[in-house]
Amino acid sequence: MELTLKEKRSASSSLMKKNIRKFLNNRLAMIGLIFMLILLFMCVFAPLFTSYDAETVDFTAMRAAPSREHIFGTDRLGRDIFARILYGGRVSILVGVVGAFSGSLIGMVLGSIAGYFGGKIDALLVRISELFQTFPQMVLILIMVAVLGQGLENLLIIFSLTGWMTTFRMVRNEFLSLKEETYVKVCEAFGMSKMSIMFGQILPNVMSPVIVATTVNVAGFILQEASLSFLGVGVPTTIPTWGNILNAAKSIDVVTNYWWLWLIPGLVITIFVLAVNFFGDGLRDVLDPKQQ
Amino acid sequence: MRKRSRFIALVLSLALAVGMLAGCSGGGETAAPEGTSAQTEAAGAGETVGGSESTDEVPTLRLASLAGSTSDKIDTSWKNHTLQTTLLFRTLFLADSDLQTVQPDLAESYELSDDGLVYTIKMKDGLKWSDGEDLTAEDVAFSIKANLKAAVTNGIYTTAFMYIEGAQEWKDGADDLSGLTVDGNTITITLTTPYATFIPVLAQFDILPEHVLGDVDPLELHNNAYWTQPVCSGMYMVEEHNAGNYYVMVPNPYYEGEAPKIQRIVNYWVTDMVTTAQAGNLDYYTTNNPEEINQFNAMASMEKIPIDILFYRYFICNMSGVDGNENSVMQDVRVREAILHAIDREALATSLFPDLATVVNSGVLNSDPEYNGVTYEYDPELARQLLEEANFDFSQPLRILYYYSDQVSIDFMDAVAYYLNQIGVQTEITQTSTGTVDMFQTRDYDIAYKGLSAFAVNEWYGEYQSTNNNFMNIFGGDTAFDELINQLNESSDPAVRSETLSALQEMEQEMLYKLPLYTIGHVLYINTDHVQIPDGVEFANPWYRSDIDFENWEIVG
Amino acid sequence: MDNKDIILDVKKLNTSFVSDKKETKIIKDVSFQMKRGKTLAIVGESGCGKSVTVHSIVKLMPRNARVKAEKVQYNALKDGVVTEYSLDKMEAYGKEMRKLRGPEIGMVFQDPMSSLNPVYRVGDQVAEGLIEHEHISKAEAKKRVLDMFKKLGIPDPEQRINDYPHQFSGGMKQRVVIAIAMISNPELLIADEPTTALDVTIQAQIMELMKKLQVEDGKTIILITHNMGLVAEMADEVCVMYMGRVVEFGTLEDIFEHTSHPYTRALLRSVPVLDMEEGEELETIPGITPNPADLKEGCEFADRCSECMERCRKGTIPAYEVSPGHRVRCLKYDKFPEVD
Amino acid sequence: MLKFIVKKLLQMIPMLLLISFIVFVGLQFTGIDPIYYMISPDMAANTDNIEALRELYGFNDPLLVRYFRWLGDLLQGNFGYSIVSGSSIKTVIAQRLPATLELSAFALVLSTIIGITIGIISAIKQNGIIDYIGRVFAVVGQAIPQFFFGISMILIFAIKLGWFPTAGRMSPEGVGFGDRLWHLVLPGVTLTLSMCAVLMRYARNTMLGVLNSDYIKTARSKGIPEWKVYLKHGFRNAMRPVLVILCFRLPMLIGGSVVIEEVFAWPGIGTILTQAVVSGDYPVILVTTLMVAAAMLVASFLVDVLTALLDPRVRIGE
Repeated sequence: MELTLKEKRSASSSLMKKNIRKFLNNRLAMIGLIFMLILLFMCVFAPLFTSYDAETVDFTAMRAAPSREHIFGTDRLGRDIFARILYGGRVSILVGVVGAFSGSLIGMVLGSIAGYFGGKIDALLVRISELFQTFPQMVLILIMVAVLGQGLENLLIIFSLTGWMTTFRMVRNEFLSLKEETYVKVCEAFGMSKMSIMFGQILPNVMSPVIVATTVNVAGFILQEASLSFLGVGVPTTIPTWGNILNAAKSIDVVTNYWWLWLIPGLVITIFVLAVNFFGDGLRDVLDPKQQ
Repeated sequence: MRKRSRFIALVLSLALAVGMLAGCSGGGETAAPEGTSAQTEAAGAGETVGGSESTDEVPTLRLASLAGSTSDKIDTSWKNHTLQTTLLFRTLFLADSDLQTVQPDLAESYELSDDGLVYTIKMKDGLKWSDGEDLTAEDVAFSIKANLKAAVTNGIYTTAFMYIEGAQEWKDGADDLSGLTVDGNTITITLTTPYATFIPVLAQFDILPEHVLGDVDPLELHNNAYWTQPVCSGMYMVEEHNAGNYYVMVPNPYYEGEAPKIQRIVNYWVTDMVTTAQAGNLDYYTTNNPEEINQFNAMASMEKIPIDILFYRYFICNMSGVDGNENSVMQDVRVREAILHAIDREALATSLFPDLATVVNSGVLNSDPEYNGVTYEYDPELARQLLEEANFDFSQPLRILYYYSDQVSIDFMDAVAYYLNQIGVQTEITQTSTGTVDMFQTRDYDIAYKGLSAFAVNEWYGEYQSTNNNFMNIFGGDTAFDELINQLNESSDPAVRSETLSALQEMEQEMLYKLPLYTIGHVLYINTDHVQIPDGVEFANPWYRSDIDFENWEIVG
Repeated sequence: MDNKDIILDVKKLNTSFVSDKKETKIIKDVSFQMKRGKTLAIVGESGCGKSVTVHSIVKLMPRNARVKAEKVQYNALKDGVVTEYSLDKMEAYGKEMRKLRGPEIGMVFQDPMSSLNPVYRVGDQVAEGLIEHEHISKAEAKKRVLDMFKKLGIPDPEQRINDYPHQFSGGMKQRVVIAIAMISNPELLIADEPTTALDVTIQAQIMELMKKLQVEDGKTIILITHNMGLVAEMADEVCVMYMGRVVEFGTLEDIFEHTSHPYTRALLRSVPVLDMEEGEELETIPGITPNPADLKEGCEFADRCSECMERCRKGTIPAYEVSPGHRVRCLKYDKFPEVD
Repeated sequence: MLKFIVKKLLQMIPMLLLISFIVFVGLQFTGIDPIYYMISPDMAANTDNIEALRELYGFNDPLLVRYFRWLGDLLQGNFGYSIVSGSSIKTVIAQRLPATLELSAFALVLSTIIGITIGIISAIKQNGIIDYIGRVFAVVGQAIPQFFFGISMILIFAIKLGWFPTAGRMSPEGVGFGDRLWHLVLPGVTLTLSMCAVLMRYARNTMLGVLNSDYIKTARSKGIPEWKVYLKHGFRNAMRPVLVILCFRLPMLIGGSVVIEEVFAWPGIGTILTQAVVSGDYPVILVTTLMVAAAMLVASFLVDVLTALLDPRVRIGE
């Protein structure tokens, strides 16, 4: 019995509805999503929430404790920390998102190739991905920073180069099993090009785990950016990022006497990453229940 | 049977793995026991020196160095001095705190010919190195000659020694340095042109032992293992060096001067000065870092002694190289002036470097009699106007380069970016880890933030000299300043000197190749609970050697 | 019938699974009595709750399962004395329950490939239960294992007890699993689709082996299967389940000769018969098994039933006893006495 | 078996060579002129001499020549010199490696014990209180920036409570065990906790998977006590993948503590690597990378051997 297209559609849309319902019922995931959206909204529309900007120096209010004027206090140049967190969030989140997406893209392409063609190219790619994976990530990133140099663009390149392995593995494994499926054989028999079979026919079926992995990577890269900026090899300090705001906390003086300089940005990063992780876990429950 | 073979295999592979790790880690295994044995050695050493059971009971002065990438050797003393190197190595003369007037040290006396070209220096008799070998005029000759060929050295030596007759030939491979002759314990140095600060420079120049270093290629001198346990000429010598951990200095038995009262000095390699001091392990420290100053001020036992030194912070403008490569952005002097007016230097100085920084408007300090009163007021309107007059392209970011990595410098650059932004100038700020190459070779910037710890004001102006190896790449070998600079270097007559300085100041303000910002003072901290310094000691720039009456420092409490 | 004849008495067994805070009923009011020394076959399509039923009885259930029953009683017979055990009142992994597993009730699972622990030698795995319950020495246990292996027809047992599961073929593995179940000489053997994962020829060997055990040692066997051919060959009594309910229960003859429930009939029609021609088509049951979570009231089979009536879709359908011991849960038989 | 080990070991050599070559070439392409790293801006007056030094060090030679010279030196145990400080890299590493190993081994061992124990208990008592706490901890642990956590620890336990030192590996001259342990606690615990989260999650999931498998049901059907089911049948099987992960964590012994070292001013490999990256000290980067790579290959070698040993199904290729 053939299912009509309409039936198929309604089946998939009811599945979608069911998934959405399932997601809405997941309290942690919803909390994560809400926090994520709130922070994202505040960062994107920062001027709505603060009259300060991230750069204005005010020597009359250096390192002022949180007050009504500066709700999160000011930093060493009298810049409003609340404003810096909002504007810095733009860059940090962008780094995380772009890094994770381009990493996933690389992972998908390589994974498709390895999984579809198999054989030597597969073995080689798997070997490379293993190498990348076992290398302590911080060391790997540091080496790449040494090779490519510092800077926002380079950081994005580095993140994509170090963040493709999870996706690669997933896509490859899925491809290995999916390429034996009848519909792929049929496509091959029809003489469809390999490219369109790989990316047009098989790839859409493995998107769910990829989306989940990408979400989790976004959180990971936001943390990495913060760590790198903390080490002083991340984004140039004149661009406010969450990591750069925290970088100031390196000295004992600041840790001891000016808690708002590091505690608040630290908490913001934690909350945002936590929210993304909750969201990602919720997505996983819905999209990819096999994975734990 | 199978079980046993599996077990053997497991043991084998584990052993192999451990072996690999150990092999790759470059003797990491042995390093730990080394540490412990060194400790017992240290305890033993304590016994011989102090005659007591434990090292704690020998009154010890505690110093510390940052264990950066170097923590296995004492930094070559031809770079900047530290208290440690001034105690280990001596120079021909000992400078007073003004760094200009000198008293005899290794040398007994010197004479200068009337034309100001020939120095005749007489060495003291019976000088000895810490290994008992004689310290002679030959060592002095060796040191000067080696310095001319060394790769790592403070520029003040190179600049001065290049005035010696035949210096270039010697560098180019001549058999000898013709302007330098040794006769017994007399050294004769002939200059091509007079050089006023030659003796003060000699008062900073450490003499190194020819009998140890004679065969070493001067290019690699700074890497030599000598620096882990150097043969010394100073009042102390290195007794023991536990690389990465600490080294111990004890009085040099061959030192002919007054024996110091402090019997033992330990220098720890540490990762952070503040915590070291907080833990009570630091007796002497100098800094110009406002953050550290904050922390040290909070320590009750630390006495604060401000030191006035000549340490400039300024921007250099990337004009054009000798290769003809010209940076069009900075060519108009109004652009350069606008930058000075755009930045509130006074506010920056007082906020970022409270009590430390003083704004300058040229190489001449505002407090000097030669100061001509020119100021660059904070005036964004004027700055903007100047830029517009100069047809400045506001769509292009101004590229700024800096090499300091401390937090205050980062803050400073952020503030500069903000100020320039206020007048509509976009900025692109790069922190480089390779100041030299990026500043003088790559030159991919418009202005660069730089520091200069000057021995004298001459050094500031020396940067304008057309023959300056580094700056000719930036100022295009402009010869405009040369005559005045030579005059300043050569003349020791105060009136001429003052006149020359005024003229240089004018010229500098007209050219504005360098945008002066401020000078930064230094602060010295001494743990007065533990150390007592004699009355009347005057401290000079801690990067130079001067008389601080160290013989009479004492450990108390 | 008294306790000597009835080895297992199950009354109103209900099992549900909790997931996402929602409870889904899987087994509904299952009741049956199992005669000592006989073979009971539980049949039905996959997902009908066959396995869950027996697992509920022996309490080997995942954590999110909720099992309720009016009565699950196991009557052990030893030297003519009956001991009653109320399984429903025991803790799942408590001492009492554990004492029954092995010595009284042995279990053979569906997939021999995964039923054996890959990292231990098979001999040790078989001996484990023995040592646990009888506190005998390893050497003695080994002897018993060897005897069992011989009995189950595992060739070269001295050598093979030292092998690992992966060194065995599927059929041999299943023999090992049976050995594990039988080693403590239990009276009741529960075989959960013991041959589904095996080749047809091996299937026959295994079933023959089980038949032999039953006949020679007088074991009671609960055989879970969806293979009606096997049922016909093995069973004394048959329990047909659909969507968590017993829809028909009776002797082999009742079920095969006097087939009553429309589902049983459909099921029997869908079974390949040995003399069937190649290419001859089997009848299939129309529609698909509904999702237990989406079930509406009325007869669970109503949507797929060709004889469905209006009232089939209302309330709970009771069971009617069409002849002694032959119960059918279908309104077609509502003139017969209702039983529970 | 011996053949197998030797074969695996031999396979490591080309990998190491490849990694070293890639990094070597990569670093050359940065346009780093090593000579200019040796001399700070204030000390670079003698340009002619600097040119001479460049020639002396053979920086003008072709890439391959330099690579093989470097490799040859390395094989002879000459690790070269830091171009920034001139220190012998061998000496520096000999000083720093024990510090890093001390810190990482402490954290690795502790996090392994804690992570696996909690992970396995969580799996056994799924949805129990330990599972709940463990999961919350794992999620939060993965979300807190390591350095932020470290700084908080410093503030609370070193500055406010004064129980532990704020930084460093030992008091100057203090090499006693107690003193070292006292310094090790804060960085060690911080690193442990951050390493724990992932392992805990993994151990829990693996154990859950094992507990859901049929042979656990078989084991239970034998009537053996639950603890035997968990330990003998569950743990033993869950251990295999967990051990594999543990082996793959071995490189962390060298490269896993970079950030923590920076926070606590711990004089280890991580801090020199960071410094080397910041200052472009490429010989140091090279040697450090190679060490981590070696550790990594040793790890994957161990994994191969361990898998072969622990799982009777994997037959050792003769």
